[in-house]
Amino acid sequence: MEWLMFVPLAAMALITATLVIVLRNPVYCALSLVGTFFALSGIYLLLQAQFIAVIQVIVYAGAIMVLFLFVVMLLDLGHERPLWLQRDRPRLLIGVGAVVLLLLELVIPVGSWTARVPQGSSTSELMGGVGNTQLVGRLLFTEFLVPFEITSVILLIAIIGAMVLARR
Amino acid sequence: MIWLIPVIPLAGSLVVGLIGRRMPRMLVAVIACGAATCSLMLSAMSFARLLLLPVEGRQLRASLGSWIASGDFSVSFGFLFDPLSAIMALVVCGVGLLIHIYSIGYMTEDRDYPRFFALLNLFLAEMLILVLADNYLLLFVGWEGVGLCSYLLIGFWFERPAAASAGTKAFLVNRIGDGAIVVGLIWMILLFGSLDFRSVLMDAPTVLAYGSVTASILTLLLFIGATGKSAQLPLYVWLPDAMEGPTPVSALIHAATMVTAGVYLIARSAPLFQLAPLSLDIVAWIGGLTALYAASIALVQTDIKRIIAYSTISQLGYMFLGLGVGAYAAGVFHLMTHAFFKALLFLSAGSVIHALAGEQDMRRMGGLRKYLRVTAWSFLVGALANAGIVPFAGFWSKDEILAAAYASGHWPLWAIGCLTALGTGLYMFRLYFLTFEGRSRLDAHTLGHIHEAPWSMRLPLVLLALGSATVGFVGVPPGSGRLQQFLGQVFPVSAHEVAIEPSVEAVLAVTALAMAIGGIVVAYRYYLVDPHRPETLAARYPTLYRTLFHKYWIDELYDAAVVRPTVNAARTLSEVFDARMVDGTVNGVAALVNRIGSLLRRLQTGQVPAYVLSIVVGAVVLLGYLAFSG
Amino acid sequence: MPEGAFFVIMVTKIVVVFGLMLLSVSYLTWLERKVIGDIQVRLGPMRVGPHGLLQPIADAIKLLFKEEIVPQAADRTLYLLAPAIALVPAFISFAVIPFGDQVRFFGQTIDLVITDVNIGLLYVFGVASLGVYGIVLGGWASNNKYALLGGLRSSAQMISYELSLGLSVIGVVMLSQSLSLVEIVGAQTRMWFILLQPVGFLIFLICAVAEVNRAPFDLPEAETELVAGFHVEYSSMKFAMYFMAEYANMITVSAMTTTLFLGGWRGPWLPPVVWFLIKLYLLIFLFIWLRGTLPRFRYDQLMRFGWKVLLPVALANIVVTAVFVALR
Amino acid sequence: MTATVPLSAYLILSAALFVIGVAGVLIRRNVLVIFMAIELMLNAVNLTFVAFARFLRSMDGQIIVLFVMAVAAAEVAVGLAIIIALYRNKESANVDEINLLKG
Repeated sequence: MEWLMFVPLAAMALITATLVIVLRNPVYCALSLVGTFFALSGIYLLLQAQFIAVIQVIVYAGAIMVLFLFVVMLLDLGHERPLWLQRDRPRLLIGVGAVVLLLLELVIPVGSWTARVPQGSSTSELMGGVGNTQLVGRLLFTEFLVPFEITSVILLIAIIGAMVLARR
Repeated sequence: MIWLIPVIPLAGSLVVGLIGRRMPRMLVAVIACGAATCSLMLSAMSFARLLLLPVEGRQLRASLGSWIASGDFSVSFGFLFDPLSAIMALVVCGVGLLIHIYSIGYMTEDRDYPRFFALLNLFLAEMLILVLADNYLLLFVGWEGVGLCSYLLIGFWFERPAAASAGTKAFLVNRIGDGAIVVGLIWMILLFGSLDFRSVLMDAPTVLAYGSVTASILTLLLFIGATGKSAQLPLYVWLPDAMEGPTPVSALIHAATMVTAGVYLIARSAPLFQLAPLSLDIVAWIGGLTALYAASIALVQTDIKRIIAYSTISQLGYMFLGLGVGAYAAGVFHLMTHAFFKALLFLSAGSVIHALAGEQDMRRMGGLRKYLRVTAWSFLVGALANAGIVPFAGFWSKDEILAAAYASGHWPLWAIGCLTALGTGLYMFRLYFLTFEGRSRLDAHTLGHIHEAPWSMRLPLVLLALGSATVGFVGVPPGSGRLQQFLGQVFPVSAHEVAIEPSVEAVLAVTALAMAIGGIVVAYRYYLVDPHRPETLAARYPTLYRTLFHKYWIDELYDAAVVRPTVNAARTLSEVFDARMVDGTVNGVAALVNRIGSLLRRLQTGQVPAYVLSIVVGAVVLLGYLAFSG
Repeated sequence: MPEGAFFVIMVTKIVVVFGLMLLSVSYLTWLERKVIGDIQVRLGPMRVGPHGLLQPIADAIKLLFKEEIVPQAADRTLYLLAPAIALVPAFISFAVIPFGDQVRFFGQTIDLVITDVNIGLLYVFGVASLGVYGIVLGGWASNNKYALLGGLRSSAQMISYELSLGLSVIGVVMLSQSLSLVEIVGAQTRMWFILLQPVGFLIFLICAVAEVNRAPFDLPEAETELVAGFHVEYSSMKFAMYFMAEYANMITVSAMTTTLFLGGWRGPWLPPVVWFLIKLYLLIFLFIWLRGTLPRFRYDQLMRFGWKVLLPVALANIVVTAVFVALR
Repeated sequence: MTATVPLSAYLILSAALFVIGVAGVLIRRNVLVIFMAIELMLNAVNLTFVAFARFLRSMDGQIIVLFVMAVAAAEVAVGLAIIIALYRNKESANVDEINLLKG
């Protein structure tokens, strides 16, 4: 049952992610990225992280990507040259090689790690009783209160910084 | 509550030090004195609480949390208020407060008024940390803190080269002792795995064998530190020079409180010293010799503050003598009485100096009693107490030390003590007679300006005089007075302590008293009745006189043996090693970096993708190592 | 409840709700034209059917048979996709809004809500935040300067007002202690939240108008300056889809307002569903009324109003509510 | 409910997404697309966090993801502002033409 959901979502994520870096039109890139975010949101639901899933949609798809689209349209960027016609072949080759190696290195240890995963205190039942959102909220305002407040400061700084940078 | 005792003066110091310059002077004085008052009241309240507790459990503790925690080893910011700390805290706060008040009048002309009070408060805080700490490391914090304050206050008038160099001298000489303490503390951690008084002193008998070399060396390291801070042979040289500081500083730091830190350290570590009879003997002998030695120098000096300074060294010697023969309570008792009468002497001397607009040479004084009545009377009380005349404070405590020395079988030390008592009576009253009695040797101009000190200076004098006269009675009868009983639970029962026949004790007391009175009589005959006789005497024994006058040429000896070689070596290093090796290396490194930089500059394309690529390649290598190495 | 019955009930609910919604959308166009007509002292559509009641059907037929025009320089894929992207979020956010109490039907207890998600409110916001894509992409894909400007305006406007929209309901969430719309309605048994959260209600209403791009916040369309804005190049059914999206959004937003502030389906005497519809249509009437009366904001006024008035007031409202809740 | 999809599946998916992001940063020339690829990498890491949160039965992972999102939002705001400022100066969004860092 879970595989039935996971495989399509994972496939969608991988395909749209690939499209992000392959498509030549930035607007399509952005839309593909929105697709990736949706797929990830679905996977989060599968992982019983409903709150994160919705926030993923609201923040990433609803706000961040709209901002991206806004800028792309504002700057009216042209299409890029296709990858295979770009100059600087050696760097491209090194890059692709490095990326393939990176994938191997990230994937190979997975098998050995997952065997060693210790099972923590159960939250599955807790989530059924109290709800994911409440759990997140409770943690956020108790244990992680200081980071939470710092985050708000970071956001404020970012707002001010963006205004200072972007004003003419 | 007890943690507030040091924290309040610390806060006062911060306030006065940071914003004192923008405050009216009155407010500065109120804040500083208020902080001292608060500490005194808190100490008194804690003392009262202590008295209400049953005798065995008389201690209060407060922990402000952990300071260092590393594996099994941990040190906390903890304070301990037991009878020993209580006596120390009360003395420090009480004398400290009086000297704060005195300073209001004494420093009133000074431009750096707020700085002075900030430092005074800071000193108070550090001293209280020292005496209230519940572990050696926190004690050492206070120890270093008072050293720093001492340095800053000796050099308070840093425009004067003498003051600046005196401060430096004090700091450097103390450093030798401090170094020994650090070594001792590290060794203590290795031996006990802790610096807490409770665990170190409780474990001492099981960890260290009686009379073992380890115990001796450990205690001697602590004692070396104590000789530095408490100005004992051979590290006493800084204290006379420290008189360059303002007189309240001399009274507070270099007589009543800081210099007794060494005594406190040894008294606190009594269970350790108890295991090292050799160290105890060394302590006793160093103390006794210092007492005699300093008293002999004091006989011929002419600067009134210096005489009192040498007297301080001498009295500290008594205290160490007492500790060394196992009479810890007697040592602490003498510490307490000494704090009163020595502060009194210094403040009276300060009052004289104040009145004479900075004159310190007593050859140009005389007959001042007519002009400075309060000062003269209080000085006389102080001198009597210092000389050990019954019934003033000094008599009781000194008598107890000498009795303990005799009782423990160290009769040579007892003899030295008695000889010192003779010297003490002599120099103290030489000082008194030359300053306050006889004919005036002042010039007319100074005479016109002479005036008694303001109330803020007179009040502490009177209070301290009262204290000097009466405080000795807390230790009466000798050996089993209220103070000794109060302190009794802190100190181990001394191996030396032998019950002494009352009749023998009476004989001993009368002997010491007779010596002191003899000194006074000699002083009277030589300096008041026939002022020319000392000169003929000096002319008859020129070598002895000059040796004493030049303080046995110890300063010169140190200068030739230590200071000058060090300076020369430093100069050589600075000219050869610094210029060639260090500068050469630095310049060479800079040149190398420059050359490498100009090569690496070519890597800096300024293009983000190139940077990203290198980051990724680095990440791949690193991750590869992590992934495949296991 | 057996699996099969559950499935049947679910499908029935979906079909009924969305069917009704489509019907409402088409008749809202008629209603709007009638009401605006009344406001402007004219009759509105009168020809097709009695009082023009068949007018929506006529319009639908007309739009269906019109020619599809795709501008030559347009980005074809997105041009075709954009209206659908606009329409879908408008409809699916209705899925979590409760429109009535439980009813018993053929021995089954049925909740009159398509699905009760415990983060329903967040779901609605998530979906609503996607609505902007249809407009922005449509505007961009048309490759028309006015359309692009309309799209850009729309994205800026919606991001700005979504903030205040979200903040204005936090008071409600704090009072009801839940993000589930069913529970929020349940929390209003004793008192509607409009009485406890008058400021929040006002902000929510204003932002809601801005979110659905209705007058006086209809800058993305702004006939007089942008000649209809983002959908200037659209025709036939795709134009109709934008049109439907706007009305569907209006319904959703009104339903949300009803649920959050007006006690949802609660009311005396009448059946819950009826109460729900009464409140819904009153709000929709308010929307139309606003369009008929108020002039359009200028763009800078709109931005300033959103950031410098609504946002601070919404924040202040949260603080006041928090203090109130904490003291309770 | 037992998880039939093992943790490793999620981790592999996350690794793949991350690598796609890295590749995007390396091969693209458009600053905006590079920026999007960075967002992709962030999301890949988020997926790891959520997956671990599920399988280690601890909410901490989800909390971290929230923080990552907040920081990502801040990053996007500032980043896009920088890009706009850059575009004004250079009239280009091609990273090859942006070499103000050249030493």
